[in-house]
Amino acid sequence: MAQMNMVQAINDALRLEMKRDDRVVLLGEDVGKVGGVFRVTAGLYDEFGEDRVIDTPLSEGGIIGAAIGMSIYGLRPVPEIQFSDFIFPAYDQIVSELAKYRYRSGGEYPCPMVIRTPVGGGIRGGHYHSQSPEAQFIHVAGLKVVCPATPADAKGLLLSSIRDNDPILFFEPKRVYRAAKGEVPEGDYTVPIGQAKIVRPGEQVTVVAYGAMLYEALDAANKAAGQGIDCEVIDLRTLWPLDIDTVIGSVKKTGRVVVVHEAPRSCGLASEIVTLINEKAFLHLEAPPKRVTGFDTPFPYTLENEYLPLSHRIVPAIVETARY
Amino acid sequence: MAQMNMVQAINDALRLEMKRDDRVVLLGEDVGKVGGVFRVTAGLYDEFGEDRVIDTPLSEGGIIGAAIGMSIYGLRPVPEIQFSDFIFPAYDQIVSELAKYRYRSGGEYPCPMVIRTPVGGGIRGGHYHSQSPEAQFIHVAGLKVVCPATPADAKGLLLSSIRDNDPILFFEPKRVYRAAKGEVPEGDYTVPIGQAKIVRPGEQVTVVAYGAMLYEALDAANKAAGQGIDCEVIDLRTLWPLDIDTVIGSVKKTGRVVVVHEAPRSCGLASEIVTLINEKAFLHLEAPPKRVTGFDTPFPYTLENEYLPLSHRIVPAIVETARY
Amino acid sequence: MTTDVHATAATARSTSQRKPEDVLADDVVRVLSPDGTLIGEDPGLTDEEVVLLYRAMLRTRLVDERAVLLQRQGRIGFHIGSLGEEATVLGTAFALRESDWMFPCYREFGGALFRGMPLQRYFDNLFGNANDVAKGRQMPDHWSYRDKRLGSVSSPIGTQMTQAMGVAWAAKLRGDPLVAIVYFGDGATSSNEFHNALNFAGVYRTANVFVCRNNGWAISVPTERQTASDTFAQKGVAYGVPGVRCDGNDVFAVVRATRAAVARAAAGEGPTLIEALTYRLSGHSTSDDPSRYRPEAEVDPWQALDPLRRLRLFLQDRIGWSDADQARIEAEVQEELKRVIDVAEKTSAPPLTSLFDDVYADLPWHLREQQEELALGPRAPKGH
Amino acid sequence: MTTDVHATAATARSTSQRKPEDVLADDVVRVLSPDGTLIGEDPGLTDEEVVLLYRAMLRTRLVDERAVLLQRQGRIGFHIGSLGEEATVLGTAFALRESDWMFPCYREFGGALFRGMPLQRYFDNLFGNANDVAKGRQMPDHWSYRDKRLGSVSSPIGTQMTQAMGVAWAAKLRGDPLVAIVYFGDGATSSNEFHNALNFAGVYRTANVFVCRNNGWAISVPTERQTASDTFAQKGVAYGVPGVRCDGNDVFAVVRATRAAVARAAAGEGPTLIEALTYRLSGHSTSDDPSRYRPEAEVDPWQALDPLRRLRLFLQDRIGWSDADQARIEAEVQEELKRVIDVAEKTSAPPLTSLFDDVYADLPWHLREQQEELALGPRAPKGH
Ligand SMILES: Cc1ncc(C[n+]2csc(CCOP(=O)(O)OP(=O)(O)O)c2C)c(N)n1
Ligand SMILES: Cc1ncc(C[n+]2csc(CCOP(=O)(O)OP(=O)(O)O)c2C)c(N)n1
Ligand SMILES: [Mg+2]
Ligand SMILES: [Mg+2]
Repeated sequence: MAQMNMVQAINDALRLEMKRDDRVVLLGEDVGKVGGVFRVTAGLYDEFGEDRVIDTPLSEGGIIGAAIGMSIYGLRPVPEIQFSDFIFPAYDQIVSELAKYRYRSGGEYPCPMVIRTPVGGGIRGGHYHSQSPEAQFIHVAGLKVVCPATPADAKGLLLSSIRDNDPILFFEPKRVYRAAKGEVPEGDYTVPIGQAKIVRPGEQVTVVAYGAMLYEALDAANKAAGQGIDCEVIDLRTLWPLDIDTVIGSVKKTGRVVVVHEAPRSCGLASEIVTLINEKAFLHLEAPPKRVTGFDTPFPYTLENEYLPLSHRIVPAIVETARY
Repeated sequence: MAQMNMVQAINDALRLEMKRDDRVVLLGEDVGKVGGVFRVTAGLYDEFGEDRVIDTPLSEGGIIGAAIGMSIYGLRPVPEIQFSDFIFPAYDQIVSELAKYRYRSGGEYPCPMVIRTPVGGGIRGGHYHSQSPEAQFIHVAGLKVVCPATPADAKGLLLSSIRDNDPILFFEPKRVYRAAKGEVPEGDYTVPIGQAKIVRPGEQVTVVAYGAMLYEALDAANKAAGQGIDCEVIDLRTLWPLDIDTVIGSVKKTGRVVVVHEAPRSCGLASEIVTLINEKAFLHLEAPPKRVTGFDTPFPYTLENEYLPLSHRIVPAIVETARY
Repeated sequence: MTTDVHATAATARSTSQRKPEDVLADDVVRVLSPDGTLIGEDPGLTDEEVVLLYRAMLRTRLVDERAVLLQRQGRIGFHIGSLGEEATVLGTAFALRESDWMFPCYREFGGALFRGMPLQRYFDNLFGNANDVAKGRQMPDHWSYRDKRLGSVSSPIGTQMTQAMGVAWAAKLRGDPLVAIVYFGDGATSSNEFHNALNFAGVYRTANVFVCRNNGWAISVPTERQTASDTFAQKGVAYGVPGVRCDGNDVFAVVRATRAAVARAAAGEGPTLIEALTYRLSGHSTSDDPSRYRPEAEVDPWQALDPLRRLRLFLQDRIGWSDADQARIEAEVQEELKRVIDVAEKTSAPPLTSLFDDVYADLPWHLREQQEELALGPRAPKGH
Repeated sequence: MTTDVHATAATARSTSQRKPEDVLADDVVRVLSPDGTLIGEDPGLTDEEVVLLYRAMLRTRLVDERAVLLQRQGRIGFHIGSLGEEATVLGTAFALRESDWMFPCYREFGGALFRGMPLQRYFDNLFGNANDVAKGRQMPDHWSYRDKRLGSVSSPIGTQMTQAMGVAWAAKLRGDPLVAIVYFGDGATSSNEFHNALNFAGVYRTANVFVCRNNGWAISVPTERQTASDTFAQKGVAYGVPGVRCDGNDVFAVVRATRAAVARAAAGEGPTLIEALTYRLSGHSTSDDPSRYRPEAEVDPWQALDPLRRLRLFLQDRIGWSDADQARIEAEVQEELKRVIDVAEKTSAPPLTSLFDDVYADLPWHLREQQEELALGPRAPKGH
C-alpha cells in the first residue's frame, strides 16, 4: 500500500492498464507533454509515446467521435475532457451515438470506452469550470456513470471501468484531487462497478453522497453525532446503475434519508434516488427524504461556498430529518 | 373560434405574431419554401419572405448560435429544430450559452427566444425521430420548458412564449400534431406560462401528464372510472418551472398520484415531481407515487407501442395506486 | 426589414445549384459521357467487372423501387433510397478493398449488398422483424454488418464521419494498412462532424476517403444555401486534405477517383475528400414530396444523365449487351426479391424482452425490473 | 503499435509552428518592422492617433502585469492576459467604428478598455465583488459591457463566433450598417463554432470580421497539432470567405487589415477572416506553467518582436517620444490602477440573494424557495 492523492491514484491506474493492455490509448486536450491541466496524465507521454498519449485539436466532439471509431476498431480509448463543463460539444456523439451503438447494432458494435473528466466545484472555477452534469448522462440509456471519492476507489474503479464492456463516464471530483489522500493498493486492484459503500454505519438517518461531497456528508454526520444523531453515510461510487440494494437496505433500517449532491436540484440524481426510495421503501419512510444540493442557478464564482451543499447545509437537513 | 389541429394552431400563432411584431424571425432546416417537414410553417415563407422565414444550412449549433446573436441584437428568433432528437449538436449553445446569458451578464444580455421542436414518439420514428429530451433541459437553470397538448394551448402558449423574456424550449408533441383537434380562439390569445390545467377533476387519484400522453392519461382515467376509480387529470402544459400549486393541491386532496411521460424513467421529470410531492405533501400520501414512463432504453421502432406509456399501462398503475 | 440584399439569392433559390453542366468544369474527373462513350481515361476494368458493376447498380435500383412500393403499400414504414446516385454508391464500393471499412450515410444499401450483406438481412431491417440483427429497434435503412466491415447507420447527420476517422486512426496506430471510406451528403458538410472529421484526419493523416454525395439537395434546401464555397471539394483546403471532384453519375469516373484516393490512403499519404456530382432524382425519402419545393423541370435534364442508362449504352457498345441480358438480370433480381420479402414479411416481430437487451453488455437491475414490468403487464394495442 | 509514421511529427512537436519568420511570407500584411521602421503602406494615422494607440497598448500591458501580480499575491483568483498580443487586440479595436459590435474571446480586455469600458468595472469583475455587473458570478476576465456593444465573455471556446455571426445577420436583416468583430484563438478554429460561424457568415454574407489571434499555442498544444492546413487564413476557402494574414505584432498591419475588412463588411460585401500572426509570451493563464511544455529558447526571439517596443521605436523616430513621455504615461496608469484596485478590493462580496437574480427575468417559485432556504440557513465557511 502506498499513500497517494487522487491524482496520483488515477495516474497509477492509467499507467498500469496501459502497460497491461496495449489497446489502451489516452487522447484529449493537453494530456500529452504537459500531462493534463490537472497533471493527471503526467509522465505517461514520456513513458508510452505520442501514439498512446495523444494531444488533440481543440474539439471535444472530435475527441469523442474519434474515440468511438477507435473503440469500434478494437482499441480501448480513454478520452479526457478537460473540464466536464466542456463535454457539451461532444454531447451529440455521446448521447446519440456512443450510448446507442450496441443497442442499435444488435450487439455488433459495442463501444467500450472511459471518458475521464474532472467534475464539480471547489476550485473557484465559476460557471464553466465547476459544473456537475451527471444527471444529463444518467437520463440517457446505455451509459454508465462512475464518480469515486477516495484515491483507492479512483484507482480501483478506473481499472474496472477500462475493462468494462460498456461506455462509462468517469467523473473525477477535482475539489479533492489533491486533498483526498489515502492508502492505495499497489499493482492490479479493482473495485466493482455498481457497488456503493457504507463508509459510516449508523442507525438513524441515511446520508447518500458521492464525489467531493462525501467528505462534507461525513463531516456533517460527525457533527450530527454531536447532537446525538447516528447517521449512516453511503458513498455511491457508481452513480448509474446505482447500487439500489445498499441504498434501500439502509433506508429500510433508518426510515430517514438525506441525499447530497453538487449538481442543480431539479431533475438531478437526488430526485431519482428519492423516487426509487418511494417505490421500494415507502412504508419504511418516517420522514420526507431530503435533498441538499446545488441550487437551480448557474454555478457562481464568488459565492461558490454558499452554492455548494457543504457540511453546514447538510447538518440542519440531517437534524430536521431526524427530528421529523 | 375555429376548429384546428395542432399544426394549424401553431401556424396560426406564428403568423399572428409575425404580423404583430416584425422582430420575429423563423429559422431552421426546411422551414422555408416547403414549410417544415411537418408543414408547421407552411405558407409563412410566401407571406413573410425569406428574410423572416429562413432556410439554414444543416447545423443545429449554427441555428441556435445564430439565434442567440439575433436575440442579443433585439430580434425575437423562433428557431426550429427539425426533430428534438437533433437538438444535441446545439446542446452546448443552449446549456452553456443561452441558459446562462442573462445571469452571467448581470441582466445586460437577456436572450429571449423560442426553440420550437417536435417531440416524442408515435410516428414510427425509431431511435432518432421519437425522443423526449425535456429533462435534459429542465435540469439546466435558466431555461423554461413548455409542452402543449391541445391546439388551443399550443397557440396560446406559443404566443406567450414568444413574448416571454426568457429562453424557452417549446416541445410540440408530434404524435398528436394532426390527431389533436379542437376549438382555437381566433386572433390574439395567450395562455400563461407556468399554469397547469386540471382537465378532468376527480377525487381519488391524481394523474399528471403532458403532451401526447395527456390523451392516454385521459383515456386511462375514463377506463379507471369504469372500475369505480375517480381520477383527477392534470395537464402540466408548462414543464418548467412547473405549476407546483396545482400539483400539490391535487395530491393533498387525493393522496395518490401517477405521473406519466414518454421520456426514459431515470432522472426524468416524473422523478422530480415525485420528489417535490414528497417534500411538500409527504403526510398526505396514502400510496407511493407511481411513474408510468418510457423505459430506460433507446426508443425502439417495431415495439414502439410497447415502449410508450399508453393507456393500457396507465390503467393498472392507477388501479394499483388506488387500491394500495 | 430590408430585403434588397437578398434579391439575387431569392431568385436563384428556386433551383438547386447542382446543375448538369457543373460536371463540365475542368477539375471534374469524367470518363463516360451520358451517351455511353469514353471521354476520359477509363479505369481499366475487364468486361466481367463492368458487367458486375452494372448488375450491382441495376440490382440496387430494383431493390430501391421495390422498397418504395412496399412503403406505398403500407407494408414497411419508410424507405430512403439512392435513385440516380447509384454510380456514386457502387463505384466507390467497387474501388474499395475487402479489408477496408465502409461507413454509410443512409443511402448506401447498394454498396453494402455489393460488399456481401445478404439481401435477406437488408429486408429484415426494412420490416424490423425478429431476424433483424438490431431486433427492429431502428427505422428501415438503418442496418449494420460487421462481418463485412460495414458500419451502423444512424440518423443524426454526419456523426459517422468522425467515427470513420477514428477507425482509420486506430488502424494506423495499430499498423494495419486499411482504409475507411465514409459517405455523407452535401448538407452534411455543414455539420460539426464534417469539420471535426476532416480536421483530425488532416492532422493525423488518417487513411480515410471522404465521399460527399453532392446530390443538389438536403431535403428541400438547395446546395447554394449550404455553403458559399464554390465547390465542396475545395473545403479540403481548410484541413490540408486534397479535394477531388468527379462526375458522380459516371461510374468509371467514380471508380477512378476512389481508387486513387484509396491508393493514396493505403500508402500512408493521408485522407482525400471526394465530391461526387450527382443528383437526387426522387424525393428525400418516402416521407417527402419534392413537388413542394422543386419544379419537375429541374429534374428532367438529369434523367438523361442517368448513371444506369449510361453504363448500359457503354455495355451495348462494348460487348453487345442485349435486352435479353437486361431482362435476365431483372428477372433474377425480382425472383430474389420475392423470396426475401416473403420471408421477411412472414417473420414475427421481435420478442418483447429484446427491448431491453443490448442496452448494456449485461442487464442491470433497473432494466431487469422494467423488462418484468413490461412482460407481466398488458399488451399494447396493435398499429397506430 | 507502429510509431514510424509519426516520427517527424514527434520531432517537430517540441516547438510551436508559430515561428517568427512566418510573418515574412508574401501574403502577410506588414507595415512596421521590429525596429520600428516602416516597411509597408502605413494606415495613415495622425501622430495623435498613434500616441493614443501606443498609450492603449501600454495601458493594457500595465493592467495585465498588475493583474498577474494580484493573482500571485492571492488577491484575485485568476487572470488571463494578452502579453505580446497587444497589437492584435488594440489594432483591431482601433479600426472598429463606435457603432460596431465587438465579441471578445477572453484576452481582449485591452480592447474593451479602449472602447470605453471603465477600468473600475474591469477590476470589479476581477475581484468578483458586489459592484461587478455580473455580481461576481463569473471568473475574472469574464466581463460584458453592453453600452459599448461589447459582448459577454464566456469560457467555452468558440461559442462567441456563431453568436457574433447572428448579431451581424440580425443587423443586416434590420438594414443596420454595422459590423461585428469577433476574436478567437488558433485553437478555437478546431471548434464546431468556427465551422458554423464561417459557414453561415458565408451563406448570408454577414458583416463580420473574424479575428484569429494565432499566438502559436492552445494551452500546451502547438498550432501544428491544431490543423494540417498551412495557414488559418486559408480556412476561409471552405466557406467562400476571404482570408487575410497580417503580422499580429505590428499594430499598423493589424489596423490596415482590420480597416479593410470592416470597410468590406460595411459595404455589404460580406465577412473576412483575419489571421493575426502573434505569439503568447506568457503562460496560457495564471494557472499555467509553460516551462513544462515549451523551452524558453522558443520564446526568446519573440521578445525582440514585442509589439510595444516596436511602436515605441517608431514614436521615438517620428515624434521624439522620450523616456519622460513613457514615464508619464506609466505613472498615470499606475495611479489609475491604484485607485480602482483600492475600491474594488474594499467593495464587499455580492449579496447572498444575488445568487438567484437574473436566472430568469422574474424569480420563479422554486428559486424563491431556494433563496429563502439559503438566506435562513447557516453561512458557509469563508475561503477554501
Ligand atoms: C443532426 C440532424 N439534423 C437534421 C436531420 C434531418 N435530416 C435528415 S436528412 C437531412 C438532409 C441531409 O442532406 P444531405 O446531407 O445533402 O444528404 P442527402 O439526403 O441529400 O443524401 C436532414 C436535414 C438529421 N437527420 N440529423
Ligand atoms: C469547449 C472548451 N474546451 C476546452 C476548454 C479549455 N481551454 C481553455 S483555453 C484553451 C486553449 C485555447 O487556445 P486558443 O484558441 O489558441 O486561444 P489562446 O488561449 O491561445 O488565446 C482550452 C483548451 C474550453 N475553455 N472550452
Ligand atoms: Mg444532399
Ligand atoms: Mg492560441
